[in-house]
This record gives sequence, structure tokens and C-alpha cells, in this order.
Amino acid sequence: MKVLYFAWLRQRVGCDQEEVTPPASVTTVAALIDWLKTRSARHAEALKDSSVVRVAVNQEYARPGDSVGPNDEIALFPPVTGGSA
Amino acid sequence: MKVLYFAWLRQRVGCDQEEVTPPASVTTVAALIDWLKTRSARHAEALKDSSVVRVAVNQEYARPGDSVGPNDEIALFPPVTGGSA
Amino acid sequence: MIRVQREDFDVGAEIEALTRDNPAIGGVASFIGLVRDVAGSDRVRAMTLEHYPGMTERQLAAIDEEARRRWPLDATLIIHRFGRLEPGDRIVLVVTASAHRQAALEACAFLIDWLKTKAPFWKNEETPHGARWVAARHEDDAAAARWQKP
Amino acid sequence: MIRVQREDFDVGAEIEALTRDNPAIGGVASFIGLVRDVAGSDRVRAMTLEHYPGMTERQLAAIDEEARRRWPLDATLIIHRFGRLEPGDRIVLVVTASAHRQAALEACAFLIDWLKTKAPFWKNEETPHGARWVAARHEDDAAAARWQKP
Repeated sequence: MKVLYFAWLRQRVGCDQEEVTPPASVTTVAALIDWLKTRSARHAEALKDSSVVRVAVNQEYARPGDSVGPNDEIALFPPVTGGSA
Repeated sequence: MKVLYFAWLRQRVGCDQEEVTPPASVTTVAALIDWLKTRSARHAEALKDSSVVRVAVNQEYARPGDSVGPNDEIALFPPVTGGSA
Repeated sequence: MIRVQREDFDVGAEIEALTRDNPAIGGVASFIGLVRDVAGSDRVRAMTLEHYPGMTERQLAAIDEEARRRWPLDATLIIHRFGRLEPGDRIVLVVTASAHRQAALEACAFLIDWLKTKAPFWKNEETPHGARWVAARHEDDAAAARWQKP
Repeated sequence: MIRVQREDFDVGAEIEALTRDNPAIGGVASFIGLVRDVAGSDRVRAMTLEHYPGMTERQLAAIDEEARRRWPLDATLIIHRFGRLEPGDRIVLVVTASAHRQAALEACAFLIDWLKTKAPFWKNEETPHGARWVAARHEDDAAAARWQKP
């Protein structure tokens, strides 16, 4: 499973993307985030406030209960701020 | 008093503008239009439906009860249709 | 800024000139009106825009002033052409610039709705059935009325 | 049409290319977002726009499709830049063209509101206090929510 990080989440975790293999019990977005927090102190810190973490599964917005699988591209990022003033 | 006509009012009356001297009793927009109708059959025909006649006095929109005087520039025209689709 | 002219205008250059050297501007909304080749079920070969010189500038300036009263705008531009125009030709340009996008977008819609019911222009269309004056539409009054204050 | 690019764009040329040879178009609305030189009380020297390649294009295409479902549009264009930009630089261009002005104006406002809350871009500002990530604003969610169907 590929996990991508953007903006300050990328900076806090300290990496752009990583290939991970969570245990088989990790089948949802929420479970994946909880598992990612156990990978390092930086992960735990970056992901501690889930209200500012947005998730995309295969480039579509996803919710905590949505499922994730071994071949998915998961992206974690803060609320978007494109466009103009 | 100068009276200007625009669009189909100009075509129906048959003139762009005319210098007129209505009697002293003509002091309002409504009275002026009634008086203009007596000038010719073309005037009467052009001005017969007041719901499609708009009036400006000195280049500002005016209403039937607004006053008119000898030095005013009066314009009569149909509802405007500028801008875009 | 207000311009009433026979000549065409360059949209990119006008917007650029209006916003250049003002880095407080965050959003620029614009609207361009074009001559369509149909009106109802009829082909339109061309149209001629008649206007009331003097009153046109005065009304456009008043509409512009009203927009600037209602929204915090850094710059505005209204250009309206007159004379004979063919399908695809530009008729009107409205540009509004503000620190924030919402003000720019709303003021632009306001200006185009209002000039349509206030600016003394009249369109005469050339169709296969001859020339005819375009009638004002009730929807345009309704669109302008949205902006009336209660 | 959707474009995500580092390069600047030419507003006049883009609008011209989008509307040329379609005389059914009566109104073209556009919106340009520019980098401002202030954010709150701080000067902004520059900003860098990070994005999620692939998802960005996908989200912009979905927003564009939604606008075309809601309004009768003849043409649409969204260009969003990424990379480092300075005050006065163009960030985003939205253009909508329709037979009627109301559809063009509404769809343009819809697109800019929605891409602000849906397109995966993040702004990092360079201020005298250092670099910082721009926080999402509640007003933007509210602006986008206006377009939610009941």
C-alpha cells in the first residue's frame, strides 16, 4: 500500500510517500491512520488531530469508514487552500 | 425645449430630435407626452402606448409626474436592451 | 472606469491594465457579452446598437458608483460598444477587482444586470424577415430586481 | 477543459480560443485569482503552491463536469498553477461561456467556490516571520455550501 503525504503533514511526517504493509486487520481509513501513528513519534505527532487530516483513496476523497486495501494509493493531507483570496 | 427620440420611437415619429414650445400649462412629463401626441398623426401613433415609453429629463430617468421646463432636454425611448444575452 | 465606443477592445490588455501594480487585488471577475447568431428561432446576420450619447456615460458612471458603494472594489471597468456588430463580436465588457473573490464576482453580476436595464442602448437585429428592434425581457428586470435593497 | 501547470497563462488568448467560432455564445464569465502581497497583517513576499498530481486533474474534471450538468454551458476552462508565485502573479483562471449571461456568471462562481474546497492544492506563504502553511477558511466552506442541493 502506498501512502502519500502533502503540505505540513509531509513536513511533520518527514517524507513524501512510503510503501507500507499494515496487518490484515487494517481495512478502513480510520484503522489505517491509527496504525500509521504507531510507526514513529513523527507520525504520531503529525496525525494526532484527525479533524485537520483529509484522506483520499485512489485520488478520491474518502471518509473514516471507507475501506482500504493492499493495492490502494492513500493520500493524507490538510484541508485544501487553492484558488484565490 | 429639446425633445429627443430613440430606437423605434425615433423611426415612428420620423425624427431624431425637435425643438418644441409647449404651452405654459405643460409642466410635467405626462402632460408633455399628451401634448406631443397632438403634433402629428405619427406622434400620436408612436406615443399611444405609454407603457412602452421611457422618459429621461436632462439625461436622468423621469416619471410621469416629474416636472419639465423650457430649458430641459427631454428624451423619449422604448425600454433599453443593451448588455448581452 | 467607463467607456462607450464604436471600436472593439482587447480583453486581456484591459484586465492587465486595470490590475497591474496593485498587489492588494486577489480576485478579478469579468464578463464579456457577445453577439449571438440566433434570436428565438431566427438567424441574426448583424445588429446595430443605438445609444443616447451623454446619458449613456452618465448612467454607466452611476451604476459603477453604486457597485463601488456596495462592495469593496479596487478597480472597475465597463466598456460598451455601439454601432453595427456581427455574430461573435464583443458588445460589452465588465471587469471588477477586489481583495476577495466574492466581492468581485457579485459586483460583476450586479453591473451586468443593472446596465442591461439602465443603460440607454437599443438593439436592432437584421434577420431574414427584415430588421427589428429587440424587445426588453421581463427576466432582465427580474435579474436586476434581485439587487434591490428591501 | 482543465489545465494544471507551472507556467503563466494569457487571459485574453485563452478566452478568445475558448469562444472563437461559436456564435451561439452570448456571455463569457471569467475569474482570475492573483497572489496578494498581504495575509492578515503580514507582508507576503511569495507563496509556493503544492498540489497532488493526478488527483488535482481528476477533481478539477469532476467539478467541471458538475458545472456542465447544472448549467447549459458551451465551453469551460479551468487553469490552476502550482510552484512558486509572487504578489501580482496569476494563480487560477476560470472561464465559462453560455448562450445566456446568468448561466455563465453562476457557473463561474460555482467553479471557483468549489475548486477552493475540493482541488488538492496547498499554499505556503513566505512572510517576514518565516514560511507558513495557509489555513483553510470557514468562509470558503460556507461559500461552497451555497451550491449544495437540498
